[in-house]
Amino acid sequence: MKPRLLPEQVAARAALELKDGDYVNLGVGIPNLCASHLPAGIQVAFHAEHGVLGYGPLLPESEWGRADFDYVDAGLRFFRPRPGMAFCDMGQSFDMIRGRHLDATILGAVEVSGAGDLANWTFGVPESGGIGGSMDLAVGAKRVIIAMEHVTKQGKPKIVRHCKYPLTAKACVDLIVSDLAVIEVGADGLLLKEVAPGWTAEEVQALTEPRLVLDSNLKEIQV
Amino acid sequence: MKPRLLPEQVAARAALELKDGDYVNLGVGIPNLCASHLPAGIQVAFHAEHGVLGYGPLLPESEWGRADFDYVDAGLRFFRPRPGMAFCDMGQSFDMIRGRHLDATILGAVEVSGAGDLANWTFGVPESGGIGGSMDLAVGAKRVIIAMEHVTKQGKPKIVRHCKYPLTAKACVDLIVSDLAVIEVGADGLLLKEVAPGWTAEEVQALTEPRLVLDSNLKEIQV
Amino acid sequence: MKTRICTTFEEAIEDFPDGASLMVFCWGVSGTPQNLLQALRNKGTQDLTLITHNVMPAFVGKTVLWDVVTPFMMADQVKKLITAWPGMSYLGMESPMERRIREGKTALELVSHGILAERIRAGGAGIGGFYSPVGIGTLVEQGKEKRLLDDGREYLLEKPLTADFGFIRAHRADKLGNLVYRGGGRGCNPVMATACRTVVAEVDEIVEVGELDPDAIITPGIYVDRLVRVPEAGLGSARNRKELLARFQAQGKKS
Amino acid sequence: MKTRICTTFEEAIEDFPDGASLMVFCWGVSGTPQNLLQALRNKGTQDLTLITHNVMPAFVGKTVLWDVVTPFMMADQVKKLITAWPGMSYLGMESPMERRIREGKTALELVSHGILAERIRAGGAGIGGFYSPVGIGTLVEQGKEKRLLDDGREYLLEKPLTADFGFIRAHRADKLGNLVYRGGGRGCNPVMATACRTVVAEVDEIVEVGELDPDAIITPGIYVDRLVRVPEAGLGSARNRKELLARFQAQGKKS
Repeated sequence: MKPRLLPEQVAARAALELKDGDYVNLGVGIPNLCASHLPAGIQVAFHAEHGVLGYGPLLPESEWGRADFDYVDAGLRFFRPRPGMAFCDMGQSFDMIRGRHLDATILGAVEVSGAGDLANWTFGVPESGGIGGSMDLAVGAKRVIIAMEHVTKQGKPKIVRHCKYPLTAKACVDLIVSDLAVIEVGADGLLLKEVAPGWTAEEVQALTEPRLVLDSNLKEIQV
Repeated sequence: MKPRLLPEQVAARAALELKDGDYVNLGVGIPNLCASHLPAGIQVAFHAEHGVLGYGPLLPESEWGRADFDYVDAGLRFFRPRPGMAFCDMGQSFDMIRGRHLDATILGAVEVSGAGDLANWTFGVPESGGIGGSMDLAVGAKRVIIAMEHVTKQGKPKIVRHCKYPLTAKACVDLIVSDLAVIEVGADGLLLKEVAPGWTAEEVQALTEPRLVLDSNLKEIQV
Repeated sequence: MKTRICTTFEEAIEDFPDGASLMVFCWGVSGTPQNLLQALRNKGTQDLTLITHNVMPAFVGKTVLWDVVTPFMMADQVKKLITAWPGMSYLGMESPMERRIREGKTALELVSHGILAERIRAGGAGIGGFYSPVGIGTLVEQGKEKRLLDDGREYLLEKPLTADFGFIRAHRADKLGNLVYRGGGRGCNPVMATACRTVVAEVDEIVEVGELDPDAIITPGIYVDRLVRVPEAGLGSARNRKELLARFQAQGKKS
Repeated sequence: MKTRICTTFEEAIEDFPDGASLMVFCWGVSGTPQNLLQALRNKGTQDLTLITHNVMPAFVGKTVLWDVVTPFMMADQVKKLITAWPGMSYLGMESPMERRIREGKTALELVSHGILAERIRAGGAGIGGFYSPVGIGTLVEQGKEKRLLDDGREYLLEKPLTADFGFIRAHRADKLGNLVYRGGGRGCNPVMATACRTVVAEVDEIVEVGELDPDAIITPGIYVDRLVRVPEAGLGSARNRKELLARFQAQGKKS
């Protein structure tokens, strides 16, 4: 099988979408890796749903002796305090999200449709997991970027005509960064902007349900 | 003319309605005097609309040299800082009011109707003064107490069948303390509970438009 | 109303009846009123309506900290659950709460984190309902009024939430009940404190009136009915947290 | 977006166009961004939509402090006014704003203090509208949907408010735009900071990143676009306040 981007590379490509000074919320999985793969010279303030803004890098396991349970991210992982961080209550935290104050969110996905619908909160029945803050983020962030693997473990497309799984939000996705491609979701459908090194547009299309429009300036992903 | 209660006495009688530990908002005029006439041994936390809770006594003019413009009440009067006071934003301040967290508000009135309707924010057209926080307080405080003179400067009843002036809120008043009487607003109308020293129920009724029901335990106001 | 300082957690919740509703925040160890939850578990109160963000145990990495008391441990006391995160199957483990939901013993009302916080805020702030842009076209639409507003967007009408009891975890309190929080432990505690008829707060420290900076108080005492200090080695105390970490690290080294 | 530190008030508002909307808080001297208001007055910007709580000059006792710059001084720049307190006639003096309203030059939308704050909050928090119990049976009902909700009470549907610019007065900022306030000067500043496309804050002091207590920050930098430090003798500075009081006391002694 042809090599695809590694999760770190997907994260690094997604992180290229961020700008200096942005306020950003990262979902679990590949999105979380973006924090360690920011482009050189930019500072980003990360937002955690329960009310943390601008927290520092995660504590490596070797430093958990100094860990503080009140300094954890949305996934309960310890972070280092960082100068300039701020705490707020969870209501205010979601006011920021819903009120379109976050510059971007980078989320994982179970499925994304050609219209930019997103399903990312359960593989099955509602009680088996949870919505968490995903619906709020998908609707509220100024920019919704998906960072994910292009296909399922079984090799099935995750970019589909219509989502089968319960939706997180309709028509919310702006950009998909996968291990095969960078795809913009526009009014006219999906625009293929970049492909992974060694991959052709046709090969990406074969693993994508909706038709991809080729960008006139189609490029190889630089990572 | 027979003597009526002085403004300070009206305030002192109204203040008898407060309990130790209450959170209370005072309107301008007679209500504001309540702060200086609390019953012995009780502590009350005063609330100012712009976001001050538990402020200290007002600064006498002789101490204005030490005044602080950030420590003013809702009427822009300087107060002393007080241990245990707290500041919040104006939104949160009105959440307290609207969410029924204030134990009581003592307000002035232009008119009160027999049904407990209150008019207290303008003598004329809307643009000549303002609503301020009066509508929020009248609807939100757990208990709305009116402290006022019983009649206008022209001797006309202020407790009327129907308010002529623009309303602050409908059916919001719980108790009226005037310079002539203490009147409870109940489901069956106005219950005359106390009269000023030297005044009879008939004399108070003559200066009150709606019919007063006499409390079986009608008393003289103790001040 | 005056804030009462209680000496035990049992005393602080002695009038908590079967069938009452409870709001409680939990972000693992952080912001969770573990001692009050434990007292309620010991009391055996039944038929709770539980309003909480996540029904998950506390964990570090992939290790569950089973001796941290969270709403996860209270499944069999809950008749109705309002939450954004009821289950654990997505992590490969069916939780007791999830099982009860499947068996019909606990009714589930699923919400998003943000709308849960906002509904609680509305409850505390005297708002009759609000139009939310979150959840359009998803299953949380069910049973809700959908409405196109002037801005051309669709919204759902969401209703306020209040509860009989709110269990709050704060860092420090003064004797008037003014509260400050620590780090992410703030969470939904301040919002919940506004929306419950009886608010009981457990805190690391109770200081004299005047010791808290009035510009930095997060929950004013007006919202707090009862206070209890967490004992030195109580659940969630500094010592208890240290022990949890040490034990966890020792386990890590063994494995 | 990054917070920009401006050196002058003129620079901070150079792109403020005629016809724009502005939110500003004022509680006399306290919480009022006097320097930004003065810059806007000097610029002569016309046809403002002004959203503010009170259109009153600052005063102490019954003495008006005419050199304190408040929205009261800006009447001739305002085309539309949204406020809880437009006029002064009740104090025996027809104000310029009131006169313009009577002459039809300024349109008035009258609100209560609390509903104004809540509408601004809704604007900043992405809420499409909310049901308010305030104003039922009064003239603020006009043009609003009235609805009986499940709790048996009537409510009015209130709409969110946002503005192009928000002028904020805070006490201290760090270089990331995190803000803390002082006493009652907080007022509606934090709420307004959430609801404006461009938020400009004037502050007594700009400190290094890390100098503010993260548990005590009231307005996080995410909401703040531009910062300007009030000069040592600027309007509302400590020195200016001292002078105001001294002058006022001297007048008092003369009279």
